[in-house]
Amino acid sequence: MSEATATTAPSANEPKRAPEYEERSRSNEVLSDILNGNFVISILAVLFALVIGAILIAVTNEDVQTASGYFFAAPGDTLGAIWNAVSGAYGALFQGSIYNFRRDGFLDGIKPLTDTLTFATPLIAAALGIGIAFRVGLFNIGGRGQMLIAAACAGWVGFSFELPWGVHLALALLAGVVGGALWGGLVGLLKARTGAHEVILTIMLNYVAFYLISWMLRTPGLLQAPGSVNPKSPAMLETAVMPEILGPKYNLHLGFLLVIAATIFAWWLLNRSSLGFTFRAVGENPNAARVAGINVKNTYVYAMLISGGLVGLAGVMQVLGTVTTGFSAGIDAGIGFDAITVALLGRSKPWGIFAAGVLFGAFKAGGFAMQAAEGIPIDIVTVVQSLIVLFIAAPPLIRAVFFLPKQGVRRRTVPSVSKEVTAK
Amino acid sequence: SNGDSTEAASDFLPCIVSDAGGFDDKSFNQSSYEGMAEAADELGVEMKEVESDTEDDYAPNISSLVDQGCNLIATIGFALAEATSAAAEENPDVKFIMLDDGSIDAENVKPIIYDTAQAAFLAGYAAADYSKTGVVGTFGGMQFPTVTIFMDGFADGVAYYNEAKGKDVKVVGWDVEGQTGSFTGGFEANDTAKQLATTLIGQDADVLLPVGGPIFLSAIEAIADSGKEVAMIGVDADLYETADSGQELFLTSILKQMKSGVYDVVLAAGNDEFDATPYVGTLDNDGVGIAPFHDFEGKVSDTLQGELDDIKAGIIDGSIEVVSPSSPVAK
Amino acid sequence: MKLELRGITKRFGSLVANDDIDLTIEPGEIHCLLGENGAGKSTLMNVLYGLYQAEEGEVLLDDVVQRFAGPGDAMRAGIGMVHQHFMLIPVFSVAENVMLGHEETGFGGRLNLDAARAKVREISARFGFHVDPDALVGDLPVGVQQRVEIIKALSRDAKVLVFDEPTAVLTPQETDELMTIMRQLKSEGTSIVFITHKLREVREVADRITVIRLGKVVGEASPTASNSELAALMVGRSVELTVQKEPAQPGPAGLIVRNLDVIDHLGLKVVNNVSFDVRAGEILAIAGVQGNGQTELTEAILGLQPRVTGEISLNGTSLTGLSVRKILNAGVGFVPEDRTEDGLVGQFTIAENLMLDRSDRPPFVKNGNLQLGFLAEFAQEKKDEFDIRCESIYSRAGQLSGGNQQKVVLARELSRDLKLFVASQPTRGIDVGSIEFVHKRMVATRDAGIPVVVVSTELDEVVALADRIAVMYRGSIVGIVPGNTPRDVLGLMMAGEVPSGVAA
Amino acid sequence: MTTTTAPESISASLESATIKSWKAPIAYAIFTLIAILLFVVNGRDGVSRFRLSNEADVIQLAPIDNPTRLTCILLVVLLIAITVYATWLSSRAKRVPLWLTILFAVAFMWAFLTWAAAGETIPITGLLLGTVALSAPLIFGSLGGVISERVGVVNVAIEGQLLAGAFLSAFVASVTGNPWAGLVAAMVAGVLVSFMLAVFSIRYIVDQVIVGVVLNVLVAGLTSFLYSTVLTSNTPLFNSPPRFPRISIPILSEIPILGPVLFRQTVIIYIMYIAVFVVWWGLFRTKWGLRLRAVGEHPQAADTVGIRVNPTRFWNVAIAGAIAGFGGAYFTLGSVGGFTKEMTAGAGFIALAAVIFGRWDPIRATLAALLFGFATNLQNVLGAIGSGVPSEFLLMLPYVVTIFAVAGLVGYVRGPAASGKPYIKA
Ligand SMILES: Nc1ncnc2c1ncn2[C@@H]1O[C@H](COP(=O)(O)OP(=O)(O)OP(=O)(O)O)[C@@H](O)[C@H]1O
Ligand SMILES: Nc1ncnc2c1ncn2[C@@H]1O[C@H](COP(=O)(O)OP(=O)(O)OP(=O)(O)O)[C@@H](O)[C@H]1O
Ligand SMILES: [Mg+2]
Ligand SMILES: [Mg+2]
Repeated sequence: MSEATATTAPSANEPKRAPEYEERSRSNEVLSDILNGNFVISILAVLFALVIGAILIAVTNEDVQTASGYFFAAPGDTLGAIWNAVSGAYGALFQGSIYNFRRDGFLDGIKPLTDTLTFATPLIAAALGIGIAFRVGLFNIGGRGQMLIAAACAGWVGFSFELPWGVHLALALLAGVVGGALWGGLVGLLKARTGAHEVILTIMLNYVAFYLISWMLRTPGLLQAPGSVNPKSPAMLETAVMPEILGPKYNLHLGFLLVIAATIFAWWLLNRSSLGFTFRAVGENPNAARVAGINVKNTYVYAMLISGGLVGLAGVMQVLGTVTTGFSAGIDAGIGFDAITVALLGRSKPWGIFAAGVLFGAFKAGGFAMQAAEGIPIDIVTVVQSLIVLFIAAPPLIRAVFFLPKQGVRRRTVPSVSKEVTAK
Repeated sequence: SNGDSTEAASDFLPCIVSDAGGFDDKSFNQSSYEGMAEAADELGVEMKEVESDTEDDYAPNISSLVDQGCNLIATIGFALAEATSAAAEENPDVKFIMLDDGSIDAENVKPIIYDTAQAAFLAGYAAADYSKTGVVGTFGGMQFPTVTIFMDGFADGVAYYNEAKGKDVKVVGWDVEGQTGSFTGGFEANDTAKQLATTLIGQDADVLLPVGGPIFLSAIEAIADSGKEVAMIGVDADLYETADSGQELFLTSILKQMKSGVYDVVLAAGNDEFDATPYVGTLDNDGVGIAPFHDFEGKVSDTLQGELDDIKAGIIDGSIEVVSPSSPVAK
Repeated sequence: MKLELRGITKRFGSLVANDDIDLTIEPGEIHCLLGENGAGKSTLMNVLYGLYQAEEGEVLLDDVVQRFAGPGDAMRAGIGMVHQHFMLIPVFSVAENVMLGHEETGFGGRLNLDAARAKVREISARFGFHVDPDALVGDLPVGVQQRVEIIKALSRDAKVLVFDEPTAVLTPQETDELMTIMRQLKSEGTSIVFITHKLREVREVADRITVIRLGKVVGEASPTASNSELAALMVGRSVELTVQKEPAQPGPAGLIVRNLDVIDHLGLKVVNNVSFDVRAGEILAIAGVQGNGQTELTEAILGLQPRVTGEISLNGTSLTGLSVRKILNAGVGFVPEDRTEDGLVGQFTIAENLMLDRSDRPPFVKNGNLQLGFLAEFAQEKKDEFDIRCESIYSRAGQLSGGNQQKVVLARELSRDLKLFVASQPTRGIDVGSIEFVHKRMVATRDAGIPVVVVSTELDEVVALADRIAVMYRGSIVGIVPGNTPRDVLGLMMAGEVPSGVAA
Repeated sequence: MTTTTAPESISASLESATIKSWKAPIAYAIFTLIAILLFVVNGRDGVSRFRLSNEADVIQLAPIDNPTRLTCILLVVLLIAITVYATWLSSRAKRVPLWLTILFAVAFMWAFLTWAAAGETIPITGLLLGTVALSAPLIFGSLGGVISERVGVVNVAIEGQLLAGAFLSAFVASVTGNPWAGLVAAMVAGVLVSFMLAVFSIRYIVDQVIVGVVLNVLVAGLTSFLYSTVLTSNTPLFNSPPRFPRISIPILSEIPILGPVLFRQTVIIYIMYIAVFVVWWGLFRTKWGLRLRAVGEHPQAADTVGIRVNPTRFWNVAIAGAIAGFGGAYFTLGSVGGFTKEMTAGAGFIALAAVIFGRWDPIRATLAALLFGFATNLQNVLGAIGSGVPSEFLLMLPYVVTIFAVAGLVGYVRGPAASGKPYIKA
């Protein structure tokens, strides 16, 4: 994270004329970022969000409400009820996402952690796509549509062709990624050709994709399972299903390795490749990029193709990894939208997104246990997640809340999604 | 049947998973939940419930319940079929109730399905008989078989009426032949649903059959706003009894007795009498049916009830065939 | 009104922009502030105007200490300011811009636009401006926009007026008009602070001169001081003010432009039937008031304009209709007019900016991979060669001062294998020290046998650099004249007049 | 030295050249082609009846009976004529006027309705009435968006403002039994979301798009959570809001066609009419609007004339939230009773699209919202009269229409210059 460079002039009298500045490398900046408290701030932000979640859990808990009715008679009851409610909830969250102490043995107990990674898998893939679009200055709200189209393409290949092991999976994967890429690329193309705003296009295409897939799913001969009247596809053939990488005991599938590869790819693309260089240039200053010979319009198309492809990868994970028994029009499972939050939390940087995706995966995995064990609506997880993003983005707030010392003026660069090329 | 239930029930934990509609969908999730809650009460045991939001949630929700020690899990809606099937295979000692899907054939899964077309047929006949404008309308939430089966039966009932009486009552909002019609695109009582109902009323329909959870609420609003005399037909439960408002509008309701269906199975399981034979609700076993006319008693023709009884008998004995492409099949 | 600044210190983070500055402006005097780029002149004025809050020090008006929470307070106290960067809203009309902040309103907050129009007309009449109150500011030429800024400042009857580099975008004639207005205001008792980099203007109009360097007052100078004395005081060393160059050794024609038309998005011919040649080893300067088609002409050469007709060829190969990338690869170097908008990516590091227009080919890219090691060496080398003052080659380009930003652009463009060099306003807004450097590099480029096109609105620069001068007016070339053409002739040509004896 | 050319003022206009734009004729041609294929080649027989009055109306207009095939052919000929004319205009480098586009759109729509309604009746008033109703939350939302973005704060949080408004209005109106209290609560809810947007984007300088996106998620989570834990615990008490009644405005409501559409509405719709006018008038005619727009275009310029940029932004974002909150109240007090999870179902995003589509102008944004409402309701009507098209394709209609409109007609748009950029003072 080399974004915040504090201007340190060695001598106050000679603000700009002192050429002998110390050379600072990028790794030094990452280090100084952590030392300057970014890491601490992140932890505290998560903590603060959890505290607010706890308050919500406590005030809506029936036992707490009953006990608080006679609070002054027996305050211990209320406090006890609060403790029970909150510890029960977060305990279940932990047990559902990291380690379940109620299971015998480490191998069983650790299963929740693998579930966390399983849920993180499509989130990370989609968020990488959205993050890359952010870096080019494009706001891709079309994750849902891109995932649906990708899922349909991958699913169709996955259930209709009998192909050898390996080939089948690869082909289904390819079909899905290409499908997502084209659906995303369509946005890029329309934006480049007609100047239409990508926010409108992606929102509208979400609905178009949803209804298109819904129709295909209930039309015999297209995606509907033969012999069934339900709007649902057949199950994937064995040869197209992502193998479980830790054995049948765990749900973690090959997709997770693919997502690691995708993260490395995205990192390479953005930081080490020529195309990524043009992406970032267009994202930061499309005018200068244009003057420097970069074809801005084509860049939008490429960016949306890649963005759609990565989001499509998430759709593929859904049909070939998570729900392999046939999909319906809800297969995107809201991941297209959650991924926006993940991309923002990860500051549109590949490894940041990876980390944020794992965190959100943990919340998702833990949320089920929390609901089942304590009857707490899973929506609380959404609340906590969104608060985390808000708080991490506003370090001064966290400093104020936790009475940390103020920092010098630092300006944070954020993915700019509002810049456009001036029409000439 | 309550006598020896106590010790069997002591460690009996019935649980229920909704589909994306949630337990307040004024439809099958809610009815099933109420059925289980009543049974749990009766048995004197706790129960657990979890709601699903998305397709991703079904399998994890079921396995979380297994983790919680549930020994009977009701899964609601065809969307949960695969997840249920997989969980049932993995956990042979946990019993499952699979509502609205008959595709699972396993020792520990009891499918509960309903041939609602039969009841809807009666309602269609009644609507056609009642209609003064000669137009009746229907619309649905989304084009799912559990929805269109009502619309098919309804339209067939109208057609049967036309044939029997030599009339020409028209159905707007659903075309059985082409399987196309009016849908709101979701199961929310929103403005789209209201406008759809308004449009049907604008087509002169004076009986409306809204199919899909709470969208009948939108129809009530639309009728109120239209200022016309329009009757409604409820689905699932007798809405004259359960709706918070607009009771006076219900000509009748098409009953799909999910509450009692789930109740019976939970109670049986609590008493160690679980069996996996599929239950198909029909007119014959009163799993489906139509509600009394209540306030409309005096407004329908005197002969209607008699005719309906005859038709019901005809359907039961097979002389009248009611088939919908969406009719459920149990394996 | 007498204005006094006492002990003003203003910091931006760890950078001290103003360091304990004292300044007194007597009633009815024109006080010039001189200093290099980044010396802290604008900052000081912004403190005075209430836009910035100083860490230390106080502002006194007629010996009364003032507390300005914002510009509103300063304006109420009688301070007006014409800002270095236009503080006009392009989508508003002139009248709306002028009334903004002290609107007259009717029922329900309804704007009284008529009153504002009347005010604009009244002030226009008083100072001989021709400004249409209903014109959209964004549609006006910069010279007129500058007048709108002045009208804005005058419409509030300011007793102290600050002019921060108002002449940067004016023609010589317009500059002269402004001087007249300043003298007129002075005679009415208004105190004026005048900031400019053009020493000629300073000596012409100033009553007193204060020189600021590195945030500190380094001395006062009298208006009779010579240019080189003032420059030395500003920079802290002696500066060469004239460009040392040998006579040109022109070779064959490199760039040939024939019958070039450029049509803008409104369908106006902003470049109209322009033809000229530039020979290898000569500098052709394109002079003219801003907004007469120079920008579009250079952009057309670079392939940046969408609607172009005519022929452009370089060393015999046609450039017309090629993409920007192809034109750059054909060996055209380009310094755009607006370096922050078009020349640099502010969020990128200096190193990244140095490879900006070679982001698809060796040596910076091999097989789609960035060659970061090579880039680092290259950037370090250029940083030293071009004397780019920065923390490191990984500093953000946006954090550099204007002069250093310009050096980054020059370093990038001049380190390519050039067949043609096109520079638009290469020294706009940069200090004398940097100007000296930029001019030297441009002459060196010419001497390397490369055709050079320089667009400049500064006559000083045009005269200093050019071997030949083409003057543009309303999209057409009024005439192409030798480099030693007298300034007054050029001035007339810039106003569209073709003196006899000049080939049109 | 003699001069041969007289000096002219710099601002005098330049020689103008011709730009040929083929966008309009191409768009027309595509639609004409669709029309020929659908309405003529695949033409239908029968009579299409457009009903213009309801039984209850005082002034009864006779329904228009269009012989389906003939009407379609005539209209398609008109479409061809317009396309040819537009092509001629473009070849002469003349602009295709707006009225031509409107004429084209009307003719196309008429042909489409005639074709779709062969042998059926289309209730025109019903179609339009539904349009107004379905557009209402979008219009409120887009007005909120326009104000917020005009003052320089990108408002992606419209969805959250609508949802919060819907939630709180349902709750408060239920508990108090008074829909007016609910309306006030909706404003408060919208303002609360706005405060979050303002605090995080202005005070803590978090990217405005990020805050907006996250607030949507936060509000969705929070309202769903409270719905499950609080509202459903006692639905009659907490979630049975009384509705506003429909008020017919005397005389106005009897104007044929328009009367029933515009003047037999609930008070929220009347507030909407006022809001559209007030926002438009305020933005472009008052001191408030001038300052607001100045802050959104060039905050530093506004600062230099003594306008306090961040407070201006803060309070106007709050106003935007209040207006969007009204839209939320429409869901629960104006339309169908009761709050349900995520009941706004993306209306906020459509409103955001309307803001951009309407180029940050309240009137245009309103028209964009109406277009969307019209397409949605057209879908309803066509589904009900049985057009034979699969329902999903009809449901897609509004979205596809929007894509066509944005890509074909609007093209590149530029928002307020400083929208999305924080103003940081030194
Ligand atoms: N949130 C994070 N969690 C874990 N590691 C991270 C995170 N963010 C960055 N890193 C580490 O930093 C390195 C660079 O990450 P990244 O590509 O995201 O930054 P960058 O793109 O190089 O920064 P810039 O955009 O300034 O070039 C990675 O190799 C990774 O190890
Ligand atoms: N808002 C700001 N934040 C941080 N640094 C600033 C800011 N404004 C100015 N500076 C820095 O303060 C110093 C003084 O800037 P200032 O604009 O006063 O210079 P100046 O003398 O007006 O130069 P010029 O002749 O280029 O206008 C420069 O180093 C500049 O980079
Ligand atoms: Mg990076
Ligand atoms: Mg300055």
